Amino acid sequence: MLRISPAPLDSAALLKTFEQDVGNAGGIVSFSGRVRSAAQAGKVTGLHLQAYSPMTETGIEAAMSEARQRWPLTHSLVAHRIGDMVPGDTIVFVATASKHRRAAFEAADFLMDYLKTEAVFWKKETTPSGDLWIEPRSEDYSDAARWSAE
Amino acid sequence: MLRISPAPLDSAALLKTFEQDVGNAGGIVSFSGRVRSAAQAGKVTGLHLQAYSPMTETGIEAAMSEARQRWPLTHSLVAHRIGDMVPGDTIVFVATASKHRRAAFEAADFLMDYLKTEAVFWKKETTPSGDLWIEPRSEDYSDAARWSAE
Amino acid sequence: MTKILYFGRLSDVTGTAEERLDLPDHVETAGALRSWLDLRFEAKGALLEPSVRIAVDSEIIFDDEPLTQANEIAFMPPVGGG
Amino acid sequence: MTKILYFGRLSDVTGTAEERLDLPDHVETAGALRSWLDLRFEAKGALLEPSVRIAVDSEIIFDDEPLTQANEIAFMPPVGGG
Repeated sequence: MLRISPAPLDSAALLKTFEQDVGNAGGIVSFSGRVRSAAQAGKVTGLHLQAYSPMTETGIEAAMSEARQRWPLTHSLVAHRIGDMVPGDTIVFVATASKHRRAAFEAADFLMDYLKTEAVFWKKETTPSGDLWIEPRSEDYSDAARWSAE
Repeated sequence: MLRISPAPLDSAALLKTFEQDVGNAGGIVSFSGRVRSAAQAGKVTGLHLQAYSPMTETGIEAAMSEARQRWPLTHSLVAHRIGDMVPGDTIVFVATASKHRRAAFEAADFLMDYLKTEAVFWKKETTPSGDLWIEPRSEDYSDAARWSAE
Repeated sequence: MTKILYFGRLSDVTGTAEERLDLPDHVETAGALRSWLDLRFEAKGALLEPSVRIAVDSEIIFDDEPLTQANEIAFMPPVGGG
Repeated sequence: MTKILYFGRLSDVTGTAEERLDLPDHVETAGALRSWLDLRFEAKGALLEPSVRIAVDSEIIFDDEPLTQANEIAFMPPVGGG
Protein backbone atom coordinates (compact mmCIF):
# COMPACT_ATOMS: atom_id res chain seq x y z
CA MET A 1 0.00 0.00 0.00
CA LEU A 2 1.19 3.49 -0.87
CA ARG A 3 0.11 6.70 0.77
CA ILE A 4 1.49 10.14 -0.07
CA SER A 5 -0.03 12.98 1.88
CA PRO A 6 0.73 16.25 3.63
CA ALA A 7 -0.95 14.88 6.78
CA PRO A 8 1.36 14.06 9.72
CA LEU A 9 2.61 10.45 9.90
CA ASP A 10 2.20 8.50 13.14
CA SER A 11 4.61 5.54 12.95
CA ALA A 12 3.08 3.70 15.88
CA ALA A 13 -0.44 3.96 14.45
CA LEU A 14 0.82 2.89 11.01
CA LEU A 15 2.63 -0.12 12.49
CA LYS A 16 -0.47 -1.09 14.43
CA THR A 17 -2.68 -1.02 11.32
CA PHE A 18 -0.02 -2.80 9.27
CA GLU A 19 0.27 -5.61 11.83
CA GLN A 20 -3.50 -6.04 11.82
CA ASP A 21 -3.52 -6.31 8.02
CA VAL A 22 -0.62 -8.74 8.05
CA GLY A 23 -2.12 -11.30 10.38
CA ASN A 24 0.26 -14.06 11.42
CA ALA A 25 3.14 -13.52 8.97
CA GLY A 26 6.34 -14.21 10.87
CA GLY A 27 8.35 -11.01 10.72
CA ILE A 28 7.64 -7.32 10.26
CA VAL A 29 10.33 -4.72 9.63
CA SER A 30 9.61 -1.02 9.79
CA PHE A 31 11.64 2.08 9.09
CA SER A 32 10.70 5.56 10.27
CA GLY A 33 12.64 8.52 8.97
CA ARG A 34 12.33 11.83 10.73
CA VAL A 35 13.23 15.37 9.86
CA ARG A 36 16.57 16.17 11.49
CA SER A 37 17.32 19.45 13.18
CA ALA A 38 20.88 19.48 11.87
CA ALA A 39 21.94 18.77 8.31
CA GLN A 40 24.59 19.61 5.71
CA ALA A 41 23.84 23.32 5.96
CA GLY A 42 23.77 23.50 9.77
CA LYS A 43 20.66 24.05 11.85
CA VAL A 44 17.42 23.20 10.10
CA THR A 45 14.16 24.74 11.23
CA GLY A 46 11.87 23.41 8.52
CA LEU A 47 11.64 21.10 5.55
CA HIS A 48 9.51 21.26 2.45
CA LEU A 49 8.99 18.20 0.28
CA GLN A 50 7.60 18.45 -3.22
CA ALA A 51 6.15 15.53 -5.23
CA TYR A 52 5.00 15.31 -8.86
CA SER A 53 1.86 13.26 -9.32
CA PRO A 54 1.47 10.75 -10.85
CA MET A 55 5.20 10.22 -11.50
CA THR A 56 5.97 10.00 -7.79
CA GLU A 57 3.31 7.36 -7.19
CA THR A 58 4.12 5.40 -10.35
CA GLY A 59 7.79 5.21 -9.45
CA ILE A 60 7.24 4.10 -5.87
CA GLU A 61 4.67 1.53 -6.95
CA ALA A 62 7.16 0.11 -9.44
CA ALA A 63 9.77 -0.16 -6.66
CA MET A 64 7.25 -1.89 -4.40
CA SER A 65 6.41 -4.29 -7.19
CA GLU A 66 10.10 -5.02 -7.74
CA ALA A 67 10.48 -5.67 -4.01
CA ARG A 68 7.62 -8.17 -4.12
CA GLN A 69 9.28 -9.94 -7.04
CA ARG A 70 12.68 -10.11 -5.36
CA TRP A 71 11.54 -11.12 -1.88
CA PRO A 72 8.66 -13.29 -0.64
CA LEU A 73 6.72 -10.48 1.03
CA THR A 74 3.18 -10.91 2.23
CA HIS A 75 2.61 -7.16 2.67
CA SER A 76 4.40 -3.86 2.17
CA LEU A 77 3.58 -0.27 3.00
CA VAL A 78 5.12 3.05 2.02
CA ALA A 79 3.71 6.18 3.65
CA HIS A 80 5.45 9.40 2.63
CA ARG A 81 4.73 12.86 3.84
CA ILE A 82 4.94 15.86 1.53
CA GLY A 83 4.61 19.61 2.06
CA ASP A 84 5.91 21.50 5.07
CA MET A 85 7.45 19.78 8.10
CA VAL A 86 9.49 20.65 11.17
CA PRO A 87 12.35 18.73 12.83
CA GLY A 88 11.15 15.58 14.57
CA ASP A 89 8.24 15.06 12.15
CA THR A 90 8.12 11.66 10.51
CA ILE A 91 8.76 12.10 6.80
CA VAL A 92 8.59 8.45 5.73
CA PHE A 93 7.37 5.16 7.13
CA VAL A 94 8.08 1.87 5.38
CA ALA A 95 6.95 -1.55 6.57
CA THR A 96 7.43 -5.02 5.11
CA ALA A 97 6.15 -8.40 6.23
CA SER A 98 7.42 -11.84 5.34
CA LYS A 99 7.66 -15.32 6.75
CA HIS A 100 11.42 -14.87 6.38
CA ARG A 101 12.94 -12.11 8.44
CA ARG A 102 15.90 -11.66 6.06
CA ALA A 103 13.42 -10.91 3.25
CA ALA A 104 11.57 -8.35 5.37
CA PHE A 105 14.85 -6.60 6.30
CA GLU A 106 16.24 -6.53 2.79
CA ALA A 107 13.01 -5.36 1.18
CA ALA A 108 12.58 -2.48 3.65
CA ASP A 109 16.21 -1.49 3.12
CA PHE A 110 15.75 -1.65 -0.67
CA LEU A 111 12.60 0.48 -0.56
CA MET A 112 14.34 3.10 1.58
CA ASP A 113 17.26 3.25 -0.85
CA TYR A 114 14.79 3.78 -3.69
CA LEU A 115 12.97 6.51 -1.77
CA LYS A 116 16.20 8.32 -0.93
CA THR A 117 17.72 8.36 -4.39
CA GLU A 118 15.16 7.64 -7.09
CA ALA A 119 11.72 8.55 -5.80
CA VAL A 120 10.37 11.69 -7.42
CA PHE A 121 10.64 14.15 -4.52
CA TRP A 122 12.47 17.43 -4.08
CA LYS A 123 13.50 18.53 -0.65
CA LYS A 124 14.11 22.06 0.61
CA GLU A 125 15.55 22.82 4.01
CA THR A 126 14.88 26.06 5.84
CA THR A 127 17.88 27.28 7.81
CA PRO A 128 18.65 30.54 9.63
CA SER A 129 20.67 31.64 6.59
CA GLY A 130 17.93 30.86 4.07
CA ASP A 131 16.31 28.03 2.16
CA LEU A 132 18.34 25.34 0.46
CA TRP A 133 17.29 22.63 -1.97
CA ILE A 134 18.93 19.31 -1.01
CA GLU A 135 19.88 16.66 -3.54
CA PRO A 136 20.95 13.09 -2.63
CA ARG A 137 24.34 12.55 -1.04
CA SER A 138 26.88 10.28 -2.72
CA GLU A 139 26.34 7.89 0.25
CA ASP A 140 22.70 7.56 -0.80
CA TYR A 141 23.69 6.65 -4.35
CA SER A 142 26.22 4.04 -3.24
CA ASP A 143 23.59 2.50 -0.92
CA ALA A 144 21.14 2.26 -3.80
CA ALA A 145 23.77 0.84 -6.17
CA ARG A 146 24.12 -2.23 -3.93
CA TRP A 147 20.88 -3.63 -5.30
CA SER A 148 21.81 -3.52 -8.97
CA ALA A 149 25.33 -4.82 -8.37
CA GLU A 150 23.97 -8.21 -7.33
CA MET B 1 17.18 -1.14 26.85
CA LEU B 2 16.35 -4.79 27.46
CA ARG B 3 13.07 -6.14 28.69
CA ILE B 4 12.29 -9.85 29.14
CA SER B 5 8.85 -10.59 30.45
CA PRO B 6 5.88 -12.95 30.14
CA ALA B 7 3.61 -9.92 29.59
CA PRO B 8 2.21 -9.46 26.06
CA LEU B 9 4.24 -7.25 23.73
CA ASP B 10 2.53 -4.39 21.91
CA SER B 11 4.82 -3.42 18.99
CA ALA B 12 3.01 -0.18 18.26
CA ALA B 13 3.19 0.97 21.89
CA LEU B 14 6.86 -0.04 22.08
CA LEU B 15 7.67 1.86 18.88
CA LYS B 16 5.84 4.91 20.19
CA THR B 17 7.81 4.95 23.46
CA PHE B 18 11.06 4.24 21.61
CA GLU B 19 10.49 7.16 19.23
CA GLN B 20 9.82 9.46 22.16
CA ASP B 21 13.07 8.38 23.84
CA VAL B 22 15.01 8.77 20.62
CA GLY B 23 14.07 12.35 19.89
CA ASN B 24 15.24 13.61 16.51
CA ALA B 25 17.68 10.85 15.47
CA GLY B 26 17.26 10.37 11.73
CA GLY B 27 16.19 6.75 11.28
CA ILE B 28 14.47 4.10 13.34
CA VAL B 29 14.27 0.44 12.32
CA SER B 30 12.03 -2.00 14.12
CA PHE B 31 11.49 -5.73 13.84
CA SER B 32 8.47 -7.53 15.26
CA GLY B 33 8.45 -11.31 15.30
CA ARG B 34 5.19 -13.09 15.87
CA VAL B 35 4.26 -16.63 16.74
CA ARG B 36 3.34 -18.43 13.52
CA SER B 37 0.42 -20.78 13.24
CA ALA B 38 2.34 -23.10 10.93
CA ALA B 39 5.87 -24.37 11.46
CA GLN B 40 8.18 -27.30 10.78
CA ALA B 41 5.85 -29.70 12.56
CA GLY B 42 2.63 -28.48 10.91
CA LYS B 43 -0.10 -26.57 12.68
CA VAL B 44 0.98 -24.82 15.86
CA THR B 45 -1.53 -23.93 18.54
CA GLY B 46 0.82 -22.63 21.20
CA LEU B 47 4.40 -21.75 21.97
CA HIS B 48 6.34 -21.83 25.22
CA LEU B 49 9.59 -19.92 25.58
CA GLN B 50 11.99 -20.59 28.42
CA ALA B 51 14.80 -18.25 29.54
CA TYR B 52 17.59 -18.73 32.07
CA SER B 53 18.28 -15.65 34.17
CA PRO B 54 20.75 -14.01 34.32
CA MET B 55 22.48 -15.80 31.40
CA THR B 56 19.76 -14.74 28.97
CA GLU B 57 20.00 -11.08 29.98
CA THR B 58 23.80 -11.06 30.11
CA GLY B 59 24.05 -12.53 26.62
CA ILE B 60 21.58 -10.13 25.04
CA GLU B 61 23.18 -7.16 26.77
CA ALA B 62 26.56 -8.22 25.39
CA ALA B 63 25.08 -8.41 21.88
CA MET B 64 23.50 -4.97 22.30
CA SER B 65 26.84 -3.63 23.46
CA GLU B 66 28.57 -5.16 20.45
CA ALA B 67 25.95 -3.58 18.18
CA ARG B 68 26.64 -0.17 19.72
CA GLN B 69 30.36 -0.66 19.10
CA ARG B 70 29.91 -1.72 15.50
CA TRP B 71 27.33 0.86 14.46
CA PRO B 72 26.75 4.49 15.49
CA LEU B 73 23.44 3.88 17.27
CA THR B 74 21.83 6.48 19.46
CA HIS B 75 19.37 3.99 21.02
CA SER B 76 18.49 0.31 20.92
CA LEU B 77 15.74 -1.77 22.43
CA VAL B 78 15.16 -5.51 22.76
CA ALA B 79 11.86 -6.65 24.23
CA HIS B 80 11.43 -10.42 24.40
CA ARG B 81 8.45 -12.31 25.62
CA ILE B 82 8.80 -15.56 27.53
CA GLY B 83 6.33 -18.13 28.84
CA ASP B 84 3.20 -19.23 27.02
CA MET B 85 1.99 -17.64 23.78
CA VAL B 86 -0.48 -18.34 21.00
CA PRO B 87 -0.13 -17.76 17.23
CA GLY B 88 -0.18 -14.07 16.34
CA ASP B 89 1.35 -13.00 19.65
CA THR B 90 4.45 -10.85 19.34
CA ILE B 91 7.40 -12.82 20.69
CA VAL B 92 10.15 -10.26 20.07
CA PHE B 93 10.43 -6.57 19.29
CA VAL B 94 13.76 -4.99 18.39
CA ALA B 95 14.30 -1.31 17.59
CA THR B 96 17.43 0.64 16.68
CA ALA B 97 17.97 4.34 16.05
CA SER B 98 20.80 6.04 14.23
CA LYS B 99 21.52 9.13 12.19
CA HIS B 100 22.52 6.68 9.44
CA ARG B 101 19.76 4.45 8.19
CA ARG B 102 22.18 1.75 7.03
CA ALA B 103 23.48 1.47 10.61
CA ALA B 104 19.96 1.17 12.02
CA PHE B 105 19.08 -1.57 9.52
CA GLU B 106 22.25 -3.57 10.03
CA ALA B 107 22.17 -3.34 13.81
CA ALA B 108 18.54 -4.52 14.01
CA ASP B 109 19.34 -7.37 11.63
CA PHE B 110 22.41 -8.30 13.70
CA LEU B 111 20.44 -8.29 16.96
CA MET B 112 17.75 -10.51 15.45
CA ASP B 113 20.37 -12.98 14.22
CA TYR B 114 21.79 -13.08 17.74
CA LEU B 115 18.35 -13.61 19.26
CA LYS B 116 17.51 -16.41 16.84
CA THR B 117 20.69 -18.41 17.21
CA GLU B 118 22.63 -17.46 20.31
CA ALA B 119 20.28 -15.92 22.85
CA VAL B 120 19.62 -18.23 25.78
CA PHE B 121 16.03 -19.28 25.06
CA TRP B 122 14.39 -22.63 24.49
CA LYS B 123 11.26 -22.85 22.44
CA LYS B 124 8.54 -25.48 22.58
CA GLU B 125 5.69 -25.65 20.08
CA THR B 126 2.35 -27.18 20.88
CA THR B 127 0.83 -29.04 17.94
CA PRO B 128 -2.18 -31.34 17.59
CA SER B 129 0.23 -34.29 17.71
CA GLY B 130 2.00 -33.13 20.86
CA ASP B 131 4.66 -30.75 22.09
CA LEU B 132 7.97 -30.29 20.29
CA TRP B 133 11.12 -28.48 21.35
CA ILE B 134 12.47 -26.43 18.43
CA GLU B 135 16.16 -25.75 17.91
CA PRO B 136 17.56 -23.22 15.39
CA ARG B 137 17.35 -24.01 11.67
CA SER B 138 20.52 -24.12 9.59
CA GLU B 139 19.21 -20.95 7.86
CA ASP B 140 19.37 -19.15 11.20
CA TYR B 141 22.98 -20.18 11.71
CA SER B 142 24.04 -19.06 8.24
CA ASP B 143 22.33 -15.71 8.82
CA ALA B 144 24.23 -15.24 12.06
CA ALA B 145 27.55 -16.29 10.51
CA ARG B 146 27.40 -13.31 8.14
CA TRP B 147 28.47 -11.01 10.95
CA SER B 148 31.65 -12.83 11.89
CA ALA B 149 32.71 -13.39 8.27
CA GLU B 150 33.27 -9.66 7.79
CA MET C 1 -0.48 26.41 -24.70
CA THR C 2 1.87 24.04 -22.95
CA LYS C 3 2.19 23.83 -19.18
CA ILE C 4 5.81 23.94 -18.04
CA LEU C 5 6.81 22.88 -14.50
CA TYR C 6 10.12 23.68 -12.79
CA PHE C 7 10.80 21.45 -9.81
CA GLY C 8 13.15 21.73 -6.87
CA ARG C 9 15.92 24.32 -7.15
CA LEU C 10 14.93 25.13 -10.74
CA SER C 11 11.97 27.18 -9.54
CA ASP C 12 14.49 29.47 -7.80
CA VAL C 13 16.31 29.86 -11.11
CA THR C 14 13.20 30.56 -13.18
CA GLY C 15 11.34 32.48 -10.48
CA THR C 16 8.27 30.34 -11.05
CA ALA C 17 7.21 26.74 -10.40
CA GLU C 18 4.71 26.66 -13.23
CA GLU C 19 3.85 28.62 -16.37
CA ARG C 20 1.86 28.26 -19.59
CA LEU C 21 3.61 29.00 -22.86
CA ASP C 22 3.16 28.85 -26.59
CA LEU C 23 6.28 27.06 -27.78
CA PRO C 24 7.90 28.58 -30.89
CA ASP C 25 7.91 26.37 -33.97
CA HIS C 26 11.66 25.78 -33.86
CA VAL C 27 11.38 24.22 -30.36
CA GLU C 28 10.63 20.68 -31.52
CA THR C 29 12.72 18.55 -29.15
CA ALA C 30 13.46 18.39 -25.43
CA GLY C 31 16.98 19.63 -26.15
CA ALA C 32 15.72 22.64 -28.12
CA LEU C 33 13.32 23.47 -25.27
CA ARG C 34 16.16 23.40 -22.74
CA SER C 35 18.26 25.80 -24.85
CA TRP C 36 15.38 28.17 -25.55
CA LEU C 37 14.25 28.38 -21.89
CA ASP C 38 17.78 28.56 -20.50
CA LEU C 39 18.38 31.68 -22.63
CA ARG C 40 14.97 33.14 -21.85
CA PHE C 41 15.55 32.83 -18.06
CA GLU C 42 19.24 33.73 -18.31
CA ALA C 43 19.64 30.49 -16.36
CA LYS C 44 23.35 30.17 -17.23
CA GLY C 45 23.05 26.48 -18.10
CA ALA C 46 20.91 25.39 -15.12
CA LEU C 47 18.29 23.98 -17.50
CA LEU C 48 20.95 22.32 -19.67
CA GLU C 49 22.53 20.14 -16.98
CA PRO C 50 22.33 16.43 -17.89
CA SER C 51 21.23 15.66 -14.31
CA VAL C 52 18.07 17.71 -15.01
CA ARG C 53 15.66 15.35 -16.72
CA ILE C 54 12.67 16.32 -18.82
CA ALA C 55 9.30 14.61 -18.56
CA VAL C 56 6.59 15.04 -21.15
CA ASP C 57 3.17 14.13 -19.82
CA SER C 58 4.84 12.12 -17.04
CA GLU C 59 7.29 10.25 -19.25
CA ILE C 60 11.01 10.97 -19.12
CA ILE C 61 12.34 11.71 -22.61
CA PHE C 62 15.79 12.18 -24.13
CA ASP C 63 16.99 15.49 -25.55
CA ASP C 64 16.64 14.37 -29.16
CA GLU C 65 13.04 13.21 -28.74
CA PRO C 66 10.16 15.36 -30.02
CA LEU C 67 7.74 17.31 -27.84
CA THR C 68 4.81 16.49 -30.14
CA GLN C 69 1.42 17.14 -28.53
CA ALA C 70 2.91 17.75 -25.11
CA ASN C 71 0.37 19.05 -22.63
CA GLU C 72 2.69 19.24 -19.65
CA ILE C 73 6.47 19.39 -19.61
CA ALA C 74 8.44 19.09 -16.37
CA PHE C 75 12.06 20.05 -15.67
CA MET C 76 13.22 17.64 -12.97
CA PRO C 77 16.51 18.13 -11.11
CA PRO C 78 17.96 15.17 -9.16
CA VAL C 79 15.30 13.65 -6.93
CA GLY C 80 15.30 12.09 -3.49
CA GLY C 81 12.90 11.82 -0.56
CA GLY C 82 12.86 10.07 2.79
CA MET D 1 23.22 -29.90 47.73
CA THR D 2 23.65 -28.70 44.16
CA LYS D 3 20.77 -27.42 42.07
CA ILE D 4 20.69 -29.01 38.62
CA LEU D 5 18.63 -27.50 35.79
CA TYR D 6 17.63 -29.27 32.58
CA PHE D 7 16.54 -26.85 29.86
CA GLY D 8 14.56 -27.30 26.68
CA ARG D 9 14.13 -30.85 25.42
CA LEU D 10 16.36 -32.20 28.16
CA SER D 11 13.58 -31.83 30.74
CA ASP D 12 11.58 -34.32 28.65
CA VAL D 13 14.51 -36.75 28.85
CA THR D 14 15.06 -36.37 32.59
CA GLY D 15 11.41 -35.92 33.50
CA THR D 16 12.23 -32.85 35.55
CA ALA D 17 13.35 -29.28 34.87
CA GLU D 18 15.08 -28.89 38.21
CA GLU D 19 16.38 -31.03 41.04
CA ARG D 20 18.67 -30.79 44.05
CA LEU D 21 21.35 -33.44 44.42
CA ASP D 22 24.37 -34.37 46.47
CA LEU D 23 27.03 -35.05 43.87
CA PRO D 24 29.15 -38.13 44.54
CA ASP D 25 32.83 -37.48 45.22
CA HIS D 26 33.96 -38.96 41.91
CA VAL D 27 31.88 -36.40 39.96
CA GLU D 28 34.51 -33.67 39.90
CA THR D 29 34.26 -32.29 36.35
CA ALA D 30 31.50 -31.27 33.95
CA GLY D 31 32.27 -34.34 31.85
CA ALA D 32 31.96 -36.69 34.82
CA LEU D 33 28.64 -35.09 35.75
CA ARG D 34 27.33 -35.65 32.20
CA SER D 35 28.27 -39.35 32.32
CA TRP D 36 26.88 -39.91 35.79
CA LEU D 37 23.54 -38.22 35.08
CA ASP D 38 23.18 -39.73 31.62
CA LEU D 39 23.41 -43.20 33.18
CA ARG D 40 21.16 -42.28 36.10
CA PHE D 41 18.38 -41.05 33.76
CA GLU D 42 19.04 -43.76 31.15
CA ALA D 43 19.24 -40.77 28.79
CA LYS D 44 21.02 -42.76 26.06
CA GLY D 45 23.61 -40.05 25.47
CA ALA D 46 21.24 -37.05 25.43
CA LEU D 47 23.28 -35.40 28.21
CA LEU D 48 26.58 -36.28 26.49
CA GLU D 49 25.94 -34.48 23.20
CA PRO D 50 28.58 -31.81 22.51
CA SER D 51 25.79 -29.40 21.48
CA VAL D 52 24.52 -29.58 25.06
CA ARG D 53 26.56 -27.07 27.04
CA ILE D 54 27.04 -26.98 30.78
CA ALA D 55 26.89 -23.79 32.82
CA VAL D 56 28.10 -23.60 36.39
CA ASP D 57 26.67 -20.63 38.24
CA SER D 58 25.87 -18.98 34.90
CA GLU D 59 29.28 -19.56 33.29
CA ILE D 60 29.70 -22.05 30.44
CA ILE D 61 32.48 -24.52 31.26
CA PHE D 62 34.30 -27.23 29.31
CA ASP D 63 34.01 -30.92 30.15
CA ASP D 64 37.45 -31.09 31.73
CA GLU D 65 36.81 -28.18 34.08
CA PRO D 66 36.01 -28.75 37.76
CA LEU D 67 32.63 -28.26 39.38
CA THR D 68 34.21 -26.88 42.56
CA GLN D 69 31.72 -25.08 44.80
CA ALA D 70 28.99 -25.15 42.16
CA ASN D 71 25.66 -23.95 43.53
CA GLU D 72 23.72 -24.27 40.31
CA ILE D 73 24.53 -26.36 37.25
CA ALA D 74 22.55 -26.05 34.03
CA PHE D 75 22.35 -28.45 31.08
CA MET D 76 21.73 -26.26 28.05
CA PRO D 77 20.75 -27.73 24.68
CA PRO D 78 21.09 -25.51 21.57
CA VAL D 79 19.40 -22.18 22.18
CA GLY D 80 17.42 -19.78 20.05
CA GLY D 81 14.57 -17.38 20.58
CA GLY D 82 12.82 -14.78 18.40
